[in-house]
Amino acid sequence: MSIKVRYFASLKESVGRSEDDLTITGLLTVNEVWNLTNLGKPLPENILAAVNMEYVEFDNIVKDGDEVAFFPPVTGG
Amino acid sequence: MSIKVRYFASLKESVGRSEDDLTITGLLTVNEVWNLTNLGKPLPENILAAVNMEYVEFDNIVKDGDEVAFFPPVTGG
Amino acid sequence: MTIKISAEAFDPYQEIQAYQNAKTGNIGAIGATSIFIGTMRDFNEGAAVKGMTLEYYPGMTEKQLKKIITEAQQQWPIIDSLVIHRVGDILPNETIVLVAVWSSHRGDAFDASRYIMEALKSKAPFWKKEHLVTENERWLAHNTNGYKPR
Amino acid sequence: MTIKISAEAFDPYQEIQAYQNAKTGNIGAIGATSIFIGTMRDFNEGAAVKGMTLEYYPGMTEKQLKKIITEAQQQWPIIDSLVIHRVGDILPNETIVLVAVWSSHRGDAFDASRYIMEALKSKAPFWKKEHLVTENERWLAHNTNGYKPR
Repeated sequence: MSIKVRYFASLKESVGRSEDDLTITGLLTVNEVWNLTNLGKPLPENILAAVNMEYVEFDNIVKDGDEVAFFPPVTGG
Repeated sequence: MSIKVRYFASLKESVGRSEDDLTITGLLTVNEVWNLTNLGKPLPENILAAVNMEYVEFDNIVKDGDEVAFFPPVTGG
Repeated sequence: MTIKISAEAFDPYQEIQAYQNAKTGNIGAIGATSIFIGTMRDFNEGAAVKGMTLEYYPGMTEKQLKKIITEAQQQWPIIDSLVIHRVGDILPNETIVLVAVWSSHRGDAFDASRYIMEALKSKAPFWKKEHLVTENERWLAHNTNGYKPR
Repeated sequence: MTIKISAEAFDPYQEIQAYQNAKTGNIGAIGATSIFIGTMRDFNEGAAVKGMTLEYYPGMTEKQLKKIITEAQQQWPIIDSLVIHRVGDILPNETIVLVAVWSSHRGDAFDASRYIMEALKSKAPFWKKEHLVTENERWLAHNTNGYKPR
Protein backbone atom coordinates (compact mmCIF):
# COMPACT_ATOMS: atom_id res chain seq x y z
CA MET A 1 0.00 0.00 0.00
CA SER A 2 0.99 3.58 -0.60
CA ILE A 3 1.13 6.29 2.05
CA LYS A 4 2.05 9.96 1.84
CA VAL A 5 3.97 11.21 4.88
CA ARG A 6 4.29 14.93 5.61
CA TYR A 7 6.35 16.99 8.07
CA PHE A 8 5.78 20.57 9.19
CA ALA A 9 7.54 23.48 10.87
CA SER A 10 10.50 22.67 13.16
CA LEU A 11 10.05 18.95 12.52
CA LYS A 12 10.33 19.49 8.77
CA GLU A 13 13.63 21.29 9.41
CA SER A 14 14.97 18.58 11.73
CA VAL A 15 14.08 15.67 9.42
CA GLY A 16 15.40 17.72 6.50
CA ARG A 17 12.46 17.18 4.12
CA SER A 18 8.78 18.01 3.84
CA GLU A 19 7.43 14.65 2.74
CA ASP A 20 8.00 10.96 2.06
CA ASP A 21 6.16 8.48 -0.09
CA LEU A 22 6.00 5.12 1.64
CA THR A 23 5.09 1.90 -0.12
CA ILE A 24 4.71 -1.21 2.01
CA THR A 25 2.60 -4.32 2.49
CA GLY A 26 0.64 -5.23 5.63
CA LEU A 27 -1.01 -3.23 8.41
CA LEU A 28 0.83 -0.29 9.90
CA THR A 29 0.33 2.06 12.85
CA VAL A 30 1.18 5.75 12.74
CA ASN A 31 4.13 5.04 15.00
CA GLU A 32 5.42 2.40 12.56
CA VAL A 33 5.08 4.87 9.71
CA TRP A 34 7.44 7.18 11.60
CA ASN A 35 9.90 4.37 12.29
CA LEU A 36 9.96 3.25 8.65
CA THR A 37 10.47 6.74 7.23
CA ASN A 38 12.89 7.95 9.89
CA LEU A 39 15.03 4.89 10.53
CA GLY A 40 16.75 4.98 13.85
CA LYS A 41 15.62 8.50 14.65
CA PRO A 42 13.51 8.68 17.81
CA LEU A 43 10.26 10.63 17.54
CA PRO A 44 10.93 14.05 19.09
CA GLU A 45 8.98 14.88 22.24
CA ASN A 46 5.51 16.43 21.91
CA ILE A 47 5.14 15.63 18.23
CA LEU A 48 1.51 15.32 17.08
CA ALA A 49 0.17 13.10 14.33
CA ALA A 50 -2.72 13.45 11.88
CA VAL A 51 -4.19 11.01 9.38
CA ASN A 52 -6.13 12.54 6.52
CA MET A 53 -6.06 15.89 8.32
CA GLU A 54 -7.60 14.62 11.58
CA TYR A 55 -5.63 14.29 14.81
CA VAL A 56 -4.91 10.65 15.73
CA GLU A 57 -3.09 8.65 18.38
CA PHE A 58 0.16 6.95 17.41
CA ASP A 59 -1.37 3.46 17.60
CA ASN A 60 -3.92 4.41 14.95
CA ILE A 61 -3.93 2.02 11.96
CA VAL A 62 -3.09 3.53 8.56
CA LYS A 63 -4.87 2.50 5.33
CA ASP A 64 -3.78 2.52 1.70
CA GLY A 65 -3.91 6.04 0.28
CA ASP A 66 -3.84 7.77 3.67
CA GLU A 67 -1.92 10.97 4.26
CA VAL A 68 0.00 10.85 7.55
CA ALA A 69 1.39 14.07 9.01
CA PHE A 70 3.81 14.71 11.87
CA PHE A 71 4.25 18.15 13.41
CA PRO A 72 5.12 20.01 16.62
CA PRO A 73 2.50 21.61 18.91
CA VAL A 74 0.61 24.32 17.05
CA THR A 75 1.34 27.98 17.76
CA GLY A 76 -1.13 29.98 15.69
CA GLY A 77 -3.55 32.72 16.67
CA MET B 1 -29.73 74.20 53.19
CA SER B 2 -30.38 73.83 49.47
CA ILE B 3 -30.58 70.52 47.62
CA LYS B 4 -31.19 69.73 43.95
CA VAL B 5 -33.32 66.61 43.40
CA ARG B 6 -33.45 64.86 40.02
CA TYR B 7 -35.61 62.09 38.54
CA PHE B 8 -34.90 59.98 35.49
CA ALA B 9 -36.60 57.68 33.00
CA SER B 10 -39.83 55.95 34.11
CA LEU B 11 -39.59 57.58 37.54
CA LYS B 12 -39.45 61.03 35.95
CA GLU B 13 -42.65 60.16 34.09
CA SER B 14 -44.40 58.83 37.17
CA VAL B 15 -43.49 61.79 39.42
CA GLY B 16 -44.37 64.10 36.52
CA ARG B 17 -41.26 66.31 36.66
CA SER B 18 -37.52 66.04 36.13
CA GLU B 19 -36.30 67.93 39.18
CA ASP B 20 -37.07 69.70 42.46
CA ASP B 21 -35.20 72.33 44.43
CA LEU B 22 -35.45 71.63 48.12
CA THR B 23 -34.61 74.17 50.81
CA ILE B 24 -34.68 72.98 54.41
CA THR B 25 -32.83 73.26 57.71
CA GLY B 26 -31.27 70.38 59.66
CA LEU B 27 -29.81 67.00 58.68
CA LEU B 28 -31.60 64.86 56.09
CA THR B 29 -31.21 61.35 54.76
CA VAL B 30 -31.76 60.47 51.09
CA ASN B 31 -34.97 58.75 52.12
CA GLU B 32 -36.18 61.92 53.84
CA VAL B 33 -35.38 63.92 50.71
CA TRP B 34 -37.75 61.62 48.79
CA ASN B 35 -40.46 61.97 51.43
CA LEU B 36 -40.24 65.77 51.48
CA THR B 37 -40.34 66.17 47.70
CA ASN B 38 -42.94 63.47 47.04
CA LEU B 39 -45.34 63.92 49.95
CA GLY B 40 -47.36 60.83 50.64
CA LYS B 41 -46.08 58.98 47.56
CA PRO B 42 -44.29 55.74 48.49
CA LEU B 43 -40.92 55.16 46.88
CA PRO B 44 -41.49 52.78 43.97
CA GLU B 45 -39.81 49.38 44.24
CA ASN B 46 -36.22 48.98 43.00
CA ILE B 47 -35.52 52.70 42.80
CA LEU B 48 -31.84 53.60 43.12
CA ALA B 49 -30.36 56.76 44.60
CA ALA B 50 -27.24 58.78 43.88
CA VAL B 51 -25.71 61.75 45.67
CA ASN B 52 -23.35 63.90 43.60
CA MET B 53 -23.37 61.21 40.90
CA GLU B 54 -22.28 58.36 43.17
CA TYR B 55 -24.58 55.52 44.19
CA VAL B 56 -25.66 55.73 47.84
CA GLU B 57 -27.87 53.91 50.33
CA PHE B 58 -31.13 55.57 51.36
CA ASP B 59 -29.89 56.28 54.88
CA ASN B 60 -27.02 58.35 53.50
CA ILE B 61 -26.87 61.88 54.94
CA VAL B 62 -27.26 64.75 52.47
CA LYS B 63 -25.24 67.99 52.73
CA ASP B 64 -25.93 71.53 51.61
CA GLY B 65 -25.44 71.89 47.85
CA ASP B 66 -25.70 68.15 47.14
CA GLU B 67 -27.43 66.82 44.05
CA VAL B 68 -29.70 63.87 44.90
CA ALA B 69 -30.98 61.66 42.08
CA PHE B 70 -33.62 58.92 42.03
CA PHE B 71 -33.97 56.51 39.14
CA PRO B 72 -35.03 52.99 38.17
CA PRO B 73 -32.55 50.15 37.52
CA VAL B 74 -30.27 50.98 34.61
CA THR B 75 -30.81 49.32 31.22
CA GLY B 76 -28.01 50.55 28.97
CA GLY B 77 -25.52 48.62 26.87
CA MET C 1 -8.98 55.41 28.23
CA THR C 2 -11.50 57.29 26.12
CA ILE C 3 -15.21 57.53 26.88
CA LYS C 4 -17.75 59.07 24.53
CA ILE C 5 -21.48 59.59 24.77
CA SER C 6 -22.87 59.97 21.28
CA ALA C 7 -26.23 61.50 20.37
CA GLU C 8 -25.62 60.57 16.73
CA ALA C 9 -25.43 57.17 15.03
CA PHE C 10 -21.82 56.00 14.73
CA ASP C 11 -19.96 53.29 12.85
CA PRO C 12 -18.04 51.30 15.48
CA TYR C 13 -15.39 50.13 13.01
CA GLN C 14 -14.64 53.64 11.77
CA GLU C 15 -14.40 54.81 15.38
CA ILE C 16 -11.93 52.07 16.28
CA GLN C 17 -9.84 52.63 13.18
CA ALA C 18 -9.68 56.37 13.78
CA TYR C 19 -8.77 55.78 17.41
CA GLN C 20 -6.04 53.28 16.54
CA ASN C 21 -4.63 55.48 13.80
CA ALA C 22 -4.30 58.35 16.27
CA LYS C 23 -2.27 56.18 18.69
CA THR C 24 1.42 56.62 19.00
CA GLY C 25 3.15 54.88 21.92
CA ASN C 26 3.04 51.21 22.79
CA ILE C 27 1.80 50.00 19.39
CA GLY C 28 4.24 47.08 19.24
CA ALA C 29 3.13 45.86 22.67
CA ILE C 30 -0.44 45.25 21.56
CA GLY C 31 -1.05 41.56 20.95
CA ALA C 32 -4.78 41.39 21.59
CA THR C 33 -7.80 43.55 20.90
CA SER C 34 -11.15 42.48 22.28
CA ILE C 35 -14.17 44.35 20.98
CA PHE C 36 -17.80 44.15 21.91
CA ILE C 37 -20.52 45.84 19.88
CA GLY C 38 -24.10 45.99 21.14
CA THR C 39 -26.68 46.54 18.42
CA MET C 40 -30.37 47.35 18.60
CA ARG C 41 -32.53 44.34 17.76
CA ASP C 42 -35.95 44.59 16.10
CA PHE C 43 -37.53 42.12 18.54
CA ASN C 44 -37.26 42.02 22.33
CA GLU C 45 -39.18 40.33 25.16
CA GLY C 46 -41.95 39.08 22.92
CA ALA C 47 -42.59 42.22 20.87
CA ALA C 48 -41.53 43.77 17.55
CA VAL C 49 -39.64 46.98 18.21
CA LYS C 50 -39.37 49.83 15.73
CA GLY C 51 -37.21 52.22 17.73
CA MET C 52 -35.82 53.11 21.11
CA THR C 53 -34.99 56.22 23.13
CA LEU C 54 -31.95 56.08 25.36
CA GLU C 55 -31.92 58.45 28.31
CA TYR C 56 -28.85 59.07 30.46
CA TYR C 57 -27.66 61.19 33.37
CA PRO C 58 -25.10 63.64 31.98
CA GLY C 59 -22.15 63.79 34.34
CA MET C 60 -22.97 60.69 36.35
CA THR C 61 -22.90 58.43 33.30
CA GLU C 62 -19.39 59.52 32.33
CA LYS C 63 -18.26 59.36 35.96
CA GLN C 64 -19.51 55.80 36.41
CA LEU C 65 -18.01 54.66 33.09
CA LYS C 66 -14.65 56.10 34.10
CA LYS C 67 -14.88 54.30 37.43
CA ILE C 68 -15.70 50.99 35.71
CA ILE C 69 -12.79 51.26 33.29
CA THR C 70 -10.44 52.25 36.12
CA GLU C 71 -11.54 49.13 38.02
CA ALA C 72 -10.78 47.06 34.92
CA GLN C 73 -7.36 48.69 34.59
CA GLN C 74 -6.61 47.75 38.20
CA GLN C 75 -7.47 44.12 37.53
CA TRP C 76 -5.88 43.59 34.11
CA PRO C 77 -2.88 45.10 32.27
CA ILE C 78 -4.80 47.17 29.72
CA ILE C 79 -2.81 49.22 27.20
CA ASP C 80 -5.78 51.28 26.07
CA SER C 81 -9.57 51.25 25.93
CA LEU C 82 -12.40 52.96 24.08
CA VAL C 83 -16.03 53.01 25.18
CA ILE C 84 -18.73 54.74 23.13
CA HIS C 85 -22.38 54.66 24.15
CA ARG C 86 -25.27 55.96 22.12
CA VAL C 87 -28.06 58.11 23.59
CA GLY C 88 -31.22 59.63 22.11
CA ASP C 89 -33.42 58.09 19.42
CA ILE C 90 -32.12 54.82 17.99
CA LEU C 91 -33.28 52.58 15.16
CA PRO C 92 -32.91 48.80 14.86
CA ASN C 93 -29.50 47.71 13.61
CA GLU C 94 -27.80 50.84 14.94
CA THR C 95 -24.93 50.49 17.38
CA ILE C 96 -25.84 51.07 21.04
CA VAL C 97 -22.47 50.45 22.61
CA LEU C 98 -18.86 49.82 21.66
CA VAL C 99 -16.26 48.52 24.09
CA ALA C 100 -12.72 47.99 22.82
CA VAL C 101 -9.79 46.89 24.96
CA TRP C 102 -6.18 46.67 23.83
CA SER C 103 -3.74 44.49 25.76
CA SER C 104 -0.61 42.41 25.27
CA HIS C 105 -2.37 39.09 25.91
CA ARG C 106 -5.72 37.74 24.86
CA GLY C 107 -6.94 36.52 28.25
CA ASP C 108 -6.60 40.02 29.71
CA ALA C 109 -8.31 41.66 26.72
CA PHE C 110 -11.24 39.19 26.83
CA ASP C 111 -11.67 39.43 30.61
CA ALA C 112 -11.43 43.22 30.73
CA SER C 113 -13.83 43.92 27.86
CA ARG C 114 -16.40 41.58 29.31
CA TYR C 115 -15.99 43.06 32.76
CA ILE C 116 -16.51 46.56 31.36
CA MET C 117 -19.64 45.47 29.46
CA GLU C 118 -21.20 43.73 32.46
CA ALA C 119 -20.40 46.61 34.81
CA LEU C 120 -21.71 49.12 32.27
CA LYS C 121 -24.99 47.23 32.01
CA SER C 122 -25.44 47.05 35.77
CA LYS C 123 -24.05 50.42 36.89
CA ALA C 124 -23.91 53.07 34.14
CA PRO C 125 -27.05 55.25 34.23
CA PHE C 126 -28.70 54.63 30.88
CA TRP C 127 -32.39 53.80 30.44
CA LYS C 128 -34.07 52.35 27.38
CA LYS C 129 -37.60 53.10 26.33
CA GLU C 130 -38.79 50.89 23.50
CA HIS C 131 -41.20 52.04 20.81
CA LEU C 132 -43.14 48.98 19.72
CA VAL C 133 -44.56 48.30 16.30
CA THR C 134 -48.00 48.30 18.00
CA GLU C 135 -47.38 52.01 18.85
CA ASN C 136 -47.09 51.13 22.53
CA GLU C 137 -44.09 52.36 24.48
CA ARG C 138 -42.38 50.64 27.38
CA TRP C 139 -39.42 51.26 29.64
CA LEU C 140 -37.17 48.24 30.01
CA ALA C 141 -37.28 47.14 33.64
CA HIS C 142 -33.79 45.71 34.15
CA ASN C 143 -30.80 44.18 32.43
CA THR C 144 -29.92 40.51 32.69
CA ASN C 145 -26.57 39.15 33.83
CA GLY C 146 -24.46 38.39 30.76
CA TYR C 147 -22.17 35.98 32.61
CA LYS C 148 -24.95 33.49 33.38
CA PRO C 149 -26.15 30.98 30.79
CA ARG C 150 -29.65 32.08 29.78
CA MET D 1 -19.57 30.74 8.91
CA THR D 2 -16.72 32.01 6.79
CA ILE D 3 -13.09 30.93 7.13
CA LYS D 4 -10.24 32.54 5.27
CA ILE D 5 -6.50 31.90 5.21
CA SER D 6 -4.76 35.03 4.02
CA ALA D 7 -1.20 35.20 2.66
CA GLU D 8 -1.53 38.99 2.46
CA ALA D 9 -1.80 41.61 5.21
CA PHE D 10 -5.45 42.50 5.90
CA ASP D 11 -7.31 45.20 7.78
CA PRO D 12 -9.62 43.40 10.23
CA TYR D 13 -12.11 46.29 10.39
CA GLN D 14 -12.45 46.51 6.62
CA GLU D 15 -12.97 42.77 6.48
CA ILE D 16 -15.72 42.85 9.10
CA GLN D 17 -17.45 45.83 7.49
CA ALA D 18 -17.39 44.20 4.05
CA TYR D 19 -18.69 40.96 5.54
CA GLN D 20 -21.49 42.71 7.42
CA ASN D 21 -22.47 44.80 4.41
CA ALA D 22 -22.84 41.65 2.33
CA LYS D 23 -25.23 40.13 4.88
CA THR D 24 -28.92 40.01 4.19
CA GLY D 25 -31.05 37.81 6.46
CA ASN D 26 -31.29 38.02 10.24
CA ILE D 27 -29.83 41.52 10.59
CA GLY D 28 -32.44 42.67 13.09
CA ALA D 29 -31.78 39.65 15.31
CA ILE D 30 -28.15 40.62 15.94
CA GLY D 31 -27.76 42.22 19.35
CA ALA D 32 -24.15 41.36 20.06
CA THR D 33 -20.90 41.18 18.11
CA SER D 34 -17.79 39.92 19.84
CA ILE D 35 -14.53 40.41 18.01
CA PHE D 36 -11.02 39.32 18.81
CA ILE D 37 -8.00 40.55 16.91
CA GLY D 38 -4.58 39.05 17.46
CA THR D 39 -1.71 41.30 16.45
CA MET D 40 2.00 40.63 16.09
CA ARG D 41 4.01 42.13 18.95
CA ASP D 42 7.58 43.38 18.61
CA PHE D 43 8.70 41.66 21.80
CA ASN D 44 8.08 38.07 22.91
CA GLU D 45 9.55 35.72 25.49
CA GLY D 46 12.41 38.01 26.35
CA ALA D 47 13.51 39.03 22.85
CA ALA D 48 12.89 41.84 20.36
CA VAL D 49 11.21 40.42 17.26
CA LYS D 50 11.41 42.01 13.82
CA GLY D 51 9.22 39.58 11.89
CA MET D 52 7.58 36.19 11.83
CA THR D 53 6.81 33.44 9.35
CA LEU D 54 3.56 31.56 9.81
CA GLU D 55 3.43 28.08 8.35
CA TYR D 56 0.21 26.08 8.04
CA TYR D 57 -1.09 22.77 6.70
CA PRO D 58 -3.31 23.60 3.71
CA GLY D 59 -6.46 21.53 3.93
CA MET D 60 -6.07 20.41 7.54
CA THR D 61 -6.01 23.97 8.84
CA GLU D 62 -9.33 24.86 7.17
CA LYS D 63 -10.82 21.51 8.21
CA GLN D 64 -9.89 22.00 11.86
CA LEU D 65 -11.14 25.62 11.88
CA LYS D 66 -14.46 24.49 10.45
CA LYS D 67 -14.70 21.80 13.12
CA ILE D 68 -13.97 24.32 15.90
CA ILE D 69 -16.60 26.78 14.67
CA THR D 70 -19.14 23.97 14.27
CA GLU D 71 -18.48 22.96 17.88
CA ALA D 72 -19.08 26.57 18.94
CA GLN D 73 -22.32 26.66 16.94
CA GLN D 74 -23.49 23.55 18.76
CA GLN D 75 -22.86 25.17 22.15
CA TRP D 76 -24.12 28.72 21.55
CA PRO D 77 -26.79 30.25 19.29
CA ILE D 78 -24.49 31.95 16.79
CA ILE D 79 -26.05 33.93 13.94
CA ASP D 80 -22.85 34.20 11.93
CA SER D 81 -19.08 34.05 12.32
CA LEU D 82 -15.96 35.11 10.46
CA VAL D 83 -12.45 33.78 11.06
CA ILE D 84 -9.44 35.04 9.11
CA HIS D 85 -5.92 33.84 9.85
CA ARG D 86 -2.76 35.19 8.33
CA VAL D 87 0.02 32.97 6.95
CA GLY D 88 3.42 33.71 5.42
CA ASP D 89 5.74 36.55 6.37
CA ILE D 90 4.36 38.96 8.95
CA LEU D 91 5.62 42.21 10.44
CA PRO D 92 5.01 43.63 13.94
CA ASN D 93 1.66 45.38 14.29
CA GLU D 94 0.07 43.32 11.48
CA THR D 95 -3.03 41.30 12.21
CA ILE D 96 -2.45 37.58 12.75
CA VAL D 97 -6.01 36.48 13.44
CA LEU D 98 -9.53 37.86 13.41
CA VAL D 99 -12.45 36.09 15.08
CA ALA D 100 -15.89 37.72 14.88
CA VAL D 101 -19.09 36.20 16.24
CA TRP D 102 -22.57 37.62 15.77
CA SER D 103 -25.34 36.58 18.15
CA SER D 104 -28.56 37.87 19.70
CA HIS D 105 -27.13 38.08 23.22
CA ARG D 106 -23.79 39.22 24.57
CA GLY D 107 -23.03 36.22 26.77
CA ASP D 108 -23.24 33.87 23.79
CA ALA D 109 -21.12 36.14 21.58
CA PHE D 110 -18.41 36.51 24.25
CA ASP D 111 -18.34 32.80 25.12
CA ALA D 112 -18.31 31.62 21.51
CA SER D 113 -15.60 34.00 20.29
CA ARG D 114 -13.36 33.09 23.19
CA TYR D 115 -13.99 29.38 22.68
CA ILE D 116 -13.07 29.69 19.00
CA MET D 117 -9.86 31.59 19.83
CA GLU D 118 -8.75 29.11 22.49
CA ALA D 119 -9.56 26.10 20.30
CA LEU D 120 -7.82 27.70 17.33
CA LYS D 121 -4.68 28.25 19.39
CA SER D 122 -4.62 24.68 20.66
CA LYS D 123 -5.84 22.75 17.60
CA ALA D 124 -5.51 24.63 14.30
CA PRO D 125 -2.25 23.69 12.56
CA PHE D 126 -0.31 26.94 12.36
CA TRP D 127 3.31 27.35 13.41
CA LYS D 128 5.18 30.55 14.13
CA LYS D 129 8.85 31.08 13.47
CA GLU D 130 10.14 34.33 14.91
CA HIS D 131 12.88 36.39 13.31
CA LEU D 132 14.68 38.15 16.12
CA VAL D 133 16.39 41.51 15.96
CA THR D 134 19.62 39.63 16.80
CA GLU D 135 19.20 37.81 13.44
CA ASN D 136 18.48 34.56 15.25
CA GLU D 137 15.40 32.56 14.32
CA ARG D 138 13.30 30.42 16.60
CA TRP D 139 10.18 28.31 16.34
CA LEU D 140 7.69 28.97 19.10
CA ALA D 141 7.36 25.81 21.18
CA HIS D 142 3.75 25.99 22.32
CA ASN D 143 0.81 28.28 23.00
CA THR D 144 -0.37 29.14 26.49
CA ASN D 145 -3.91 28.68 27.79
CA GLY D 146 -5.75 31.98 27.45
CA TYR D 147 -8.38 31.07 30.03
CA LYS D 148 -5.89 30.87 32.89
CA PRO D 149 -4.64 33.95 34.69
CA ARG D 150 -1.01 34.36 33.74
